Amino acid sequence: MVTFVQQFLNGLTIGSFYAFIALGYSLVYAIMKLINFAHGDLFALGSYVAYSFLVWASAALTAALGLWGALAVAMVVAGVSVAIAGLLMERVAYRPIYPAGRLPAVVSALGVSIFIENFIMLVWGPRYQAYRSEFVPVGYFQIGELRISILQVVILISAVILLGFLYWLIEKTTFGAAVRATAQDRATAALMGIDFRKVIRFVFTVGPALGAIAGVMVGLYYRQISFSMGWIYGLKAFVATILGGIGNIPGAMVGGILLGLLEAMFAGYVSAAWKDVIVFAVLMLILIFRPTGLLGEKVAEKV
Amino acid sequence: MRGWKALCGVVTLAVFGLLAMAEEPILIGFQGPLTGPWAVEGDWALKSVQIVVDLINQRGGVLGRPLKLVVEDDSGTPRGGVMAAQRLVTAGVKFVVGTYGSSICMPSSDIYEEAGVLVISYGCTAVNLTARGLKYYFRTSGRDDSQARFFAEYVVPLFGAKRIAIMHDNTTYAKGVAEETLKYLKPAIDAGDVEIVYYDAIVPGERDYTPALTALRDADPDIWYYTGYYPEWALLLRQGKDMGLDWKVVRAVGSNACPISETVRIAGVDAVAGAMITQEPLPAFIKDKYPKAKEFVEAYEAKYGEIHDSPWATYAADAVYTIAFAIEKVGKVDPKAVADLLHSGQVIGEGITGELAFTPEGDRIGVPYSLLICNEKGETELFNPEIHGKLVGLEE
Amino acid sequence: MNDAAILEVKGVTKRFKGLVAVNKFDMLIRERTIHSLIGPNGAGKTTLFNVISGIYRPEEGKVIFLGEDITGRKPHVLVAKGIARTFQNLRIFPNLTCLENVMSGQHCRGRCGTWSSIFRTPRQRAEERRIQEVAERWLERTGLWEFRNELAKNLPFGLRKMLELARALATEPKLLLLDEPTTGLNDKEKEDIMEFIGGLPEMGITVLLVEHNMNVVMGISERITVMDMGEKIAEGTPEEIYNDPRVIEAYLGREEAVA
Amino acid sequence: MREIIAGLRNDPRARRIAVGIALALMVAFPFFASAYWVDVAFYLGLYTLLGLSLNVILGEVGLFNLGHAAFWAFGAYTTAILNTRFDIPTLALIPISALATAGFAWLVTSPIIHLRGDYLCIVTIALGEIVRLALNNDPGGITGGPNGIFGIDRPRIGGLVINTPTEFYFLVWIIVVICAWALLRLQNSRIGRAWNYIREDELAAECMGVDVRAFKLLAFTLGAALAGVAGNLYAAKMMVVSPESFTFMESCLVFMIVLLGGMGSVPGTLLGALVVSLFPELFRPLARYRMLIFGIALVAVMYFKPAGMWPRRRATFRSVIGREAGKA
Repeated sequence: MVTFVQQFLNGLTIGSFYAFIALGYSLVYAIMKLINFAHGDLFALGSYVAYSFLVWASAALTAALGLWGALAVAMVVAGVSVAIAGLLMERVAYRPIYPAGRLPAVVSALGVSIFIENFIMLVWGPRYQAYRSEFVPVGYFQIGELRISILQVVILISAVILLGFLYWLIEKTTFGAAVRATAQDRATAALMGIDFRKVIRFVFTVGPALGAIAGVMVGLYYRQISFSMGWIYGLKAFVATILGGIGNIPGAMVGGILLGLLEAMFAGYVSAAWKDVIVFAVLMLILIFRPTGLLGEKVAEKV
Repeated sequence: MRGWKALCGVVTLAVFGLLAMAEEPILIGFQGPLTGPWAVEGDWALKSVQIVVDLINQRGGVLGRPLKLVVEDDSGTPRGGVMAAQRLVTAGVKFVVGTYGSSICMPSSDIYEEAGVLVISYGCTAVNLTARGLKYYFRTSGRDDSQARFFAEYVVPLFGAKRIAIMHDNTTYAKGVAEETLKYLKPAIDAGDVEIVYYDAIVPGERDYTPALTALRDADPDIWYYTGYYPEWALLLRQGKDMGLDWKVVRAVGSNACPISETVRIAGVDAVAGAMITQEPLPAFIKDKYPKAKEFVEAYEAKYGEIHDSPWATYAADAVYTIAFAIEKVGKVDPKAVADLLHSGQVIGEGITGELAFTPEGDRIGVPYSLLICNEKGETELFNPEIHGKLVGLEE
Repeated sequence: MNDAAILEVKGVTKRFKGLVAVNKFDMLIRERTIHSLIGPNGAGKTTLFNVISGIYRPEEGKVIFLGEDITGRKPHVLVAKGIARTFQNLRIFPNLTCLENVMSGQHCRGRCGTWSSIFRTPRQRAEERRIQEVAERWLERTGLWEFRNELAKNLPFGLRKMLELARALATEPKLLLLDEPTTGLNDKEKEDIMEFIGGLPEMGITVLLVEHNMNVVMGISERITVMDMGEKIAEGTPEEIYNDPRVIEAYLGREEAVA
Repeated sequence: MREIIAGLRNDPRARRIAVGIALALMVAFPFFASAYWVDVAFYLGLYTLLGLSLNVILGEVGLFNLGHAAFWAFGAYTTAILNTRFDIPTLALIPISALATAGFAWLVTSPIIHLRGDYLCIVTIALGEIVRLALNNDPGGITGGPNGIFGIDRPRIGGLVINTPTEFYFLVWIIVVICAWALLRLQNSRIGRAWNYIREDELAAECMGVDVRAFKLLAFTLGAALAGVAGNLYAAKMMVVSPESFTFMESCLVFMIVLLGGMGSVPGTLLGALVVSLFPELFRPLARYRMLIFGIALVAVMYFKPAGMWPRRRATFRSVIGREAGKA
């Protein structure tokens, strides 16, 4: 039972990382119908930016704000700078190409992904970088045999808060309604006076920023970051996006958590080596029987 | 094309004439992963090889001719390896040091074999590499089974361990060591002396290994052998520590691709202290034993700062010595004659890691291993049963 | 005139998530006639149309074509049997030439597979020639001959509409289903296309015309079925329909509400 | 330059001469170039073949397949296993690998063929990963795990062993030329047009009598068969196959070959393969910067040439019913 709860918590933590990244995919897809392959690499970039920032400023910041304060500042720094990178990317690599169709945009996205990955390698070197022990809060709660680290708790709580805030923003505010309207029908939304560019800017700010925050969390949680980690996280988060139904905001969150739980349970109870095979097989099965994802709405094509 | 090549040759000759070199240099090819996931190992190996080449040249070269490095990147992929090998062959190189990674080594060594180029690999430990009956392929490193044997027949009895956990990461090297370990443990298992309580693979490149570690903890092993690479090893130790595992109770032993300094840098001292690795002799630990090692470490530190602790880069350096000694011995720059000499099994000299001699298959004879431990300060020490054994808490 | 029924719709019901789009609908179309299906927007005309052409499978009821039950058969099977259709919002193949567009109609009349296409067997060559010939004839008849090598997306709207018609005719249909063929056209184009459609029964083609504009179909149809809220409210000759109070109510009542 | 290309397009005789010259250059190439460049040309051929095979699926039918490495791997492993276990000569395994891979593709794509666009894309990614991970996990001890399988024979025809880079160069390019020829013929036939109808508008194609499901499956099996051939050649050339050669990145590279060249364009595929396989070689002196530049180049090509570098031009048919018919 203790093992099960432990695995469940592990799954929730992995799942919230996926959920953060998946949201970026989903938002961009909802608005632009574009799979932003570079999104995973933006996540890695966020992790590195925060790493450098902490190396540079953590001593002074920790003295002034305490460790948690320093980490919060690092997250904001990473979020803002990666959001700028995201906007830049949209301006340079997507906006001029997007009108030519979706497939050229996909190649362009792959190109940006390769670029960012190698950019990270060139700037920070091919070696794994590690979040030093002094950045990372330690400590844990002990409940019977169960051991939960403080970091895990903080990650889960901030995930709930951030995702909740985003949910509120998209589902309950006027601006969120505009985003949803654009996702549904861009032309009609434009007729209703919704500024498409503003929505795009929103999507390319929030998505990368969330990805960057996930990057910092991953760095803190696992300590070690690498230039190539964007691929695997990107891929998994993309799977989560599809699981939840692409373009569906709450779906991305549910998909991420679900994927994390699935992975933890399979790794814990079946086989770590076959874990990913099983995860991908489950994904295929779900799509065969629910071709638009778990929460995806069945869209009948207009004839 | 031929004319162009001749022109190139003329230009090269002219340049060297201007440099007033007495003799045409002997080309030594270097093939290694300078980009890609193993770029660090490639970088270290190249630096080490460069040091040895410089040392030899300072003494007047080989047969009075200087050595000259021709460097090719194989980016750590099989296809990259083939392209790099083909480039070196085309460049007219007759002796090559390379490469890191068994599955990259395999196809490239075929190309060298066909071209009659002698190649000595430094970081390829798959047993079957030398089982192919190649004439021109040798390695200065050990094989998966030699390390596995060290663990099974020395380390396990050393701690009197009964319950053994083996974990690998499904890569060529790691799975090889794990399987060979199982093979060497078999007599003890059959005799009922030891028991395998955990055997599974993790997926490299992931971040969260707590699920696997939870399963490991529940298996309650005395000793845990992880065969794999240091990034994952560091995470495993860190997360294991956070889960409350104690390396004095569960003796954590990594295989030789888990250098302690790298592991400490990633995981922090507190997580790694007490963990061990089975390792080929590192230059820092053998520099008082062999003069060549001392000289190498000093030259390396003078040029690049701190010495690396990768055995593979050291083996790469020794590959250069092997080539140099053998050429001196046969008295001509001829890969065939050198290969014949190496196949004969005689000791051709003493390098950085000790005597250099090879079996008829091309394997190194007598690769020593050692058990290293990370102390409380995060430094690497030779394991000493007198000191470290006391921490075990296993012996009655 | 031939009175044999070519298509029979018997008690067809189609629902979408509880919403009944077509309710127990009956209809009979006779060979070599132009039969119109009219009704206000949202009456369920296009849904019924999609049921007949095989895109939707009805929950209840049957569709019988030339005495054979074809309910729920896939569209490509129905095309081979002789039912062709056009689309309300134009669905041509934009990046192919007009000729290639029209050749698609002949696809179902071809037999040659992968190997004979690679080796260009005599049979394959003959077949290709026939496909092209039929397509060219229809391009000629629809006045699109000069655009045959033009990409379809470069054509003006009216001609694209014509192209879609030619493409459907190239399948050598017995029954042609036209979904609002005149929407978006100017008066001259409307007149041309209706004149062209009017000539089809003489070529042995039965036409089922869906329109929401009653005036368009009055002069051309032999029979008219009127649909509202998924149900049939009237059927008869144009005169009968014109004077039917229920039809007037359905149309005018709705129009007032909208206005 | 523009006039020359236009001339080549419109004059079939000039085109034939140009193709002839190109073929002659290809035959002569290995006798002038070094072994290294011949090997580069071999891999160019291999990637062209892979590009052509994906072009059937992605270019002609518009099915987003980002798991093409799965088929390539399947062909390579089929060859490796049958050769090392049963000593079947690798050349004889070319058709067998093709058939086996086609069968595999038919089996795994049948249940997913109805998925649209991005959903198909993600399922193919999953498929590629499943195949790679399964090979790595060594099911039943037949794939050799991460070590892969080694000791694959060189291809031989009678007494001639295909061994040197030049011989491999000819082997791969003969196959590429045959495939390109066959695919060009398919393009201008009922089959090729049906594929294009599906790509342009699936529903309209279905309503014009195209059995969409069957033709999609045909494209997948045919494309997979060609990828199986490429796998066979790869295994024979490397003499070893291991899972790390068939990563997601490889699927992406082949995907990019098709889109860089131009969807459904055979010469475009050659051009795309040229970019993808030559770029890292030509920019070797830039070492660590070359992939960075490659990324920028991808964006740049899509900016200036969104339809690809050599987009397919629709064929103009010579009229069957006569020119004057139109005016009548």
